[in-house]
Amino acid sequence: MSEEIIKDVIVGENEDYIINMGPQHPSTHGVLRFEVCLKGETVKYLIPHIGYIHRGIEKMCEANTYQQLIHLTDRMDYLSAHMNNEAVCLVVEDALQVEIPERVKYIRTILDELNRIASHQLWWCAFGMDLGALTSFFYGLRDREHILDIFEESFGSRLLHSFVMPGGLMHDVHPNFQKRTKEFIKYFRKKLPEYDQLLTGNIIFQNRVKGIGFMSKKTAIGYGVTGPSARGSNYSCDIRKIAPYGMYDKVQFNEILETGGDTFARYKVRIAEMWESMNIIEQLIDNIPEGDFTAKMKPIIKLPAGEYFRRVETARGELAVYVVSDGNKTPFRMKFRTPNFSNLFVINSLASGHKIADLIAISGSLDLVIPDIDR
Amino acid sequence: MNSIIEYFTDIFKGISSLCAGLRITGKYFISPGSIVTQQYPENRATLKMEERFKGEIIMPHDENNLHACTGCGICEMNCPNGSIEIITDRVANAEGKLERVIDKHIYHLSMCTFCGLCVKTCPSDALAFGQKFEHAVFDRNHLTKVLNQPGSKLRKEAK
Amino acid sequence: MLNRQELTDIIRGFEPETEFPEGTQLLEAFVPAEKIYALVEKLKSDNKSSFNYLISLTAVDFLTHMTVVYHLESTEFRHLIVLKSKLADREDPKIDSLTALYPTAEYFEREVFDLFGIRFNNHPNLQRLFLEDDYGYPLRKDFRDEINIIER
Amino acid sequence: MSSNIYDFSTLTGSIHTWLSGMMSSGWVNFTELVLVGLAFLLMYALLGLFLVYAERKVCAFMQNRVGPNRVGKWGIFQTIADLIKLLMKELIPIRKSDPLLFNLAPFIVIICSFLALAALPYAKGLQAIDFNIGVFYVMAVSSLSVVGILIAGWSSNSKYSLIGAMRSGAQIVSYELSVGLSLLAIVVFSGTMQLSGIVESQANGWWIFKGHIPAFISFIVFLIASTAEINRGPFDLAEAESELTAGFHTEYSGIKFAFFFLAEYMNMFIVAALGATVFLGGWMPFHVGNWVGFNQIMDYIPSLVWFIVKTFFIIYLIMWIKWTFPRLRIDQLLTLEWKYLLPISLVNIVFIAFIVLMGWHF
Repeated sequence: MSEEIIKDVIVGENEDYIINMGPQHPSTHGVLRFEVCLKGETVKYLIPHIGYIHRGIEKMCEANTYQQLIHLTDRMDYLSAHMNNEAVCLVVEDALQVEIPERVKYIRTILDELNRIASHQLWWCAFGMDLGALTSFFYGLRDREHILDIFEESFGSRLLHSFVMPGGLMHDVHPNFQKRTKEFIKYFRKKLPEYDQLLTGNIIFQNRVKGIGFMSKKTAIGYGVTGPSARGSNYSCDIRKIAPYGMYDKVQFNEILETGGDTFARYKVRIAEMWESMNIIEQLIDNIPEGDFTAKMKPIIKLPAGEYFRRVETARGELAVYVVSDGNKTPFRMKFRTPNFSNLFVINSLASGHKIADLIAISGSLDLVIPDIDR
Repeated sequence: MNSIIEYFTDIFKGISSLCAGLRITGKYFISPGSIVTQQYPENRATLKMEERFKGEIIMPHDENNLHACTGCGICEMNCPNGSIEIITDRVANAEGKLERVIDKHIYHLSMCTFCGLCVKTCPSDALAFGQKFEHAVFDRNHLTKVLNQPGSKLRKEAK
Repeated sequence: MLNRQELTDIIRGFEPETEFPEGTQLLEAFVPAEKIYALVEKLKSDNKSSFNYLISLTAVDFLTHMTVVYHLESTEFRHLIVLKSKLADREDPKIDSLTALYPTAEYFEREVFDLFGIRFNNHPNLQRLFLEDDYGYPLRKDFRDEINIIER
Repeated sequence: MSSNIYDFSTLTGSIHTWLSGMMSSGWVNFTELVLVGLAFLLMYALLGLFLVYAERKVCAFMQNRVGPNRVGKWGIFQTIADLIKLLMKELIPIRKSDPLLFNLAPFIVIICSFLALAALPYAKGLQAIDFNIGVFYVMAVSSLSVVGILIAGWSSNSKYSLIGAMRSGAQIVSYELSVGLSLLAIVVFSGTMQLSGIVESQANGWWIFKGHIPAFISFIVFLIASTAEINRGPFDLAEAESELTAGFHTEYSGIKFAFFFLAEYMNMFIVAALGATVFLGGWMPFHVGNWVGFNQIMDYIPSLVWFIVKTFFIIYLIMWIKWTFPRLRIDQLLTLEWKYLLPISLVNIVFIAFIVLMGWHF
């Protein structure tokens, strides 16, 4: 390519001083580009550019049967892979009016909560690293390793375990699944207070995080922000409470709401949710009923023609699956309303007026997973 | 006056929170016993993967080179990524009738996403998950494997 | 929490020309394309229904026509409805944009434009979200791309 | 009282007599200069390698992992491997950058840290130059490195490095104040700015004990301000990995990056050595009042060992702080300096002056 002449860009006063953060940037957690317009250190406005990891999952879903597209939804929000699969299975089971065995409900809810703890742990590591506390990364990953070992023992893979099938589970959990989960809960109850001592209580951390990125409840609803990020501004949007599925209506747990609305409130919500998930698991782990691990399903699943809609609470917010079926074995149209897509675009209204360092803290507190945005 | 008191309590609260953080890292500094890092290349001999670990798809053969694959092609249909190809041919069996026998069970490891549908839906349980996870090769076509070993035949149970 | 019958009366009150298909999982309403903005505005502002949360805005290509599907929910009463509007013209489908009512609609609409080619008039900046400009509209049923998509 | 501590000047004296036996006095001076230069170069390289290795091991143990253990027995040759890697790396020319300044910047930063090394008293009698304004000289020289950082940030023609350089300029300039004031506190106590004089004045006890509360306060202020001055720990805004990818040395590669990397660790050593000399008595052994027997035993440990132990204790403190705390924002950093450290150290000096006047210190 001939050496084209680069126009000398001289930054005048009125000309915006734009820097590109991403797509390769240490703290965008994935291929996402922020076009940030700066005035000195403070951010004037910010345009997120996405599409770097768009695989066309919705187009691929139209060519796969309902069992085959489970391994696609794994790879949407890879940190809450199990909840994505469960959303698709719930839609299919609703459409076919299949009654899934009690044992499957117990196991699915326990796996949901384990996945939520693992996802919050990785969020905590990355959030600490974004603010400069590099040691938090290793403490979080070390504790997360225990959960991944439990997953690896039962499903064979650590992160993307296409283990849930429409109608139940692919095969039964490993015999010592219960024992190891209880060990993990006992271990993590000792380690979680350490997270607070290392980061939450720290005066530098609190100054870096308090009072920045304020999001009111109205902006949260307007931009469709859901999950822990929205519960930080006192907007109760927990699908496990609104439209309970699995064992969530029979389990006693409370929805964590913080009124602060700033990055610190979102941080506290996620830490409290880890405690809450452990309580849920403890209520379920001891009385998993015996029984077979899947309902009787035909090998080729054909949903009766019509439209089906089901919502699930993933670690980052509300995932809604909308299926239009025309009766044959592959869905006619499948739409995933993913939490990160709406959580991302609120960042411009949160971050403008703050410094660059705050922009990194705000995008960390929204806990974005980029493949979930692009699908 | 209370602003001065608040100024000093703010400093002392800050310092005490800093010391709490220092205590944690200090505790881990003096307790190397709690280090969990596995020295991978060195502990290769003792490293045992979980027996359900999805390393790759293999076709288990018993001692006298018999496998269970009848060449029906259900796994090929069920695979979402088209990473399995079945090549069958017709062989005259004992009674002289032409019968479909598996010739080559081609498995593209490069396209497989380990969703496990083939292993689950195989009617004669011919496929299983292997524990090998070191798949790095220098040449891409090494990733295309033929699962049934040469000269292996279908295991005939008394039906 | 209004039940289906009350919601249908409210919607029919605001917009008489809606038909309600039977036997669907959620309350669905077919609304003519040019009336959608007015109806949604009334549904949002009326404090009995107060649909202030747009769950998702998407489109489905039925080969003969395209429908834009809105899932709306009220955060106070937690009742949920599905509004749909048919767009017969496939060459240049047009519909009003809801960005003025819901900020999140701006990006749902850009995604629908990117994958379906449906234009939303008075949308702040209608550009593609994921794909390059010369690429076709992939989620349309008549989209063919020999290089990347293998028909099995 | 400090008579029987081994005096390195006997060693240097014997070398001097041995050399002058062979050559005329002009040549003797020249060879001695060359020898001292070589000694510092060797010390610079060895210390740099050791500090990088120590930092990676300390940080690894704090993060509950093992750290480098593949190159050499416990990974001791890891830094040498890094150095060779950096030497082999290609020096990528940056388009539209100012070539002269771009290549000059690393040398400025290295030279400043070299200059400061010369004035430190390593052991009794082992000191290259003993200015009578030692503290002032070290302070002046270590503040020169900000020029190198600003030139590096400006000349590498990248927006990230410019922001990084502006940040570090503001940070270092403002933190020099409290470093200077905290050192001034001890100069008021010891009455002299000559480094060897300060160390001699701590013969009957280190200033941090003799000066009791105000000296301890100025030690804490010194620790915080000097961590900020060398761009480390919670104040590493100049090369904040998560925001500016690598701040002012983003565009540098190969040996130029190695210079910045080495200079940062040498600055840490200099600051720790200065702190040890001024607050913890440099090479002066630990004496307690009139316990003659105890003092005798303490004198047997060579003074060089005392100096090294104290310096590495402070280096450990700096590393401990770095690997525990998150990073400060630029405006918090400056408010911490101007609203907290400066008033405290000013009040501290007035208080010390009053104590020295009344003679309440030991």
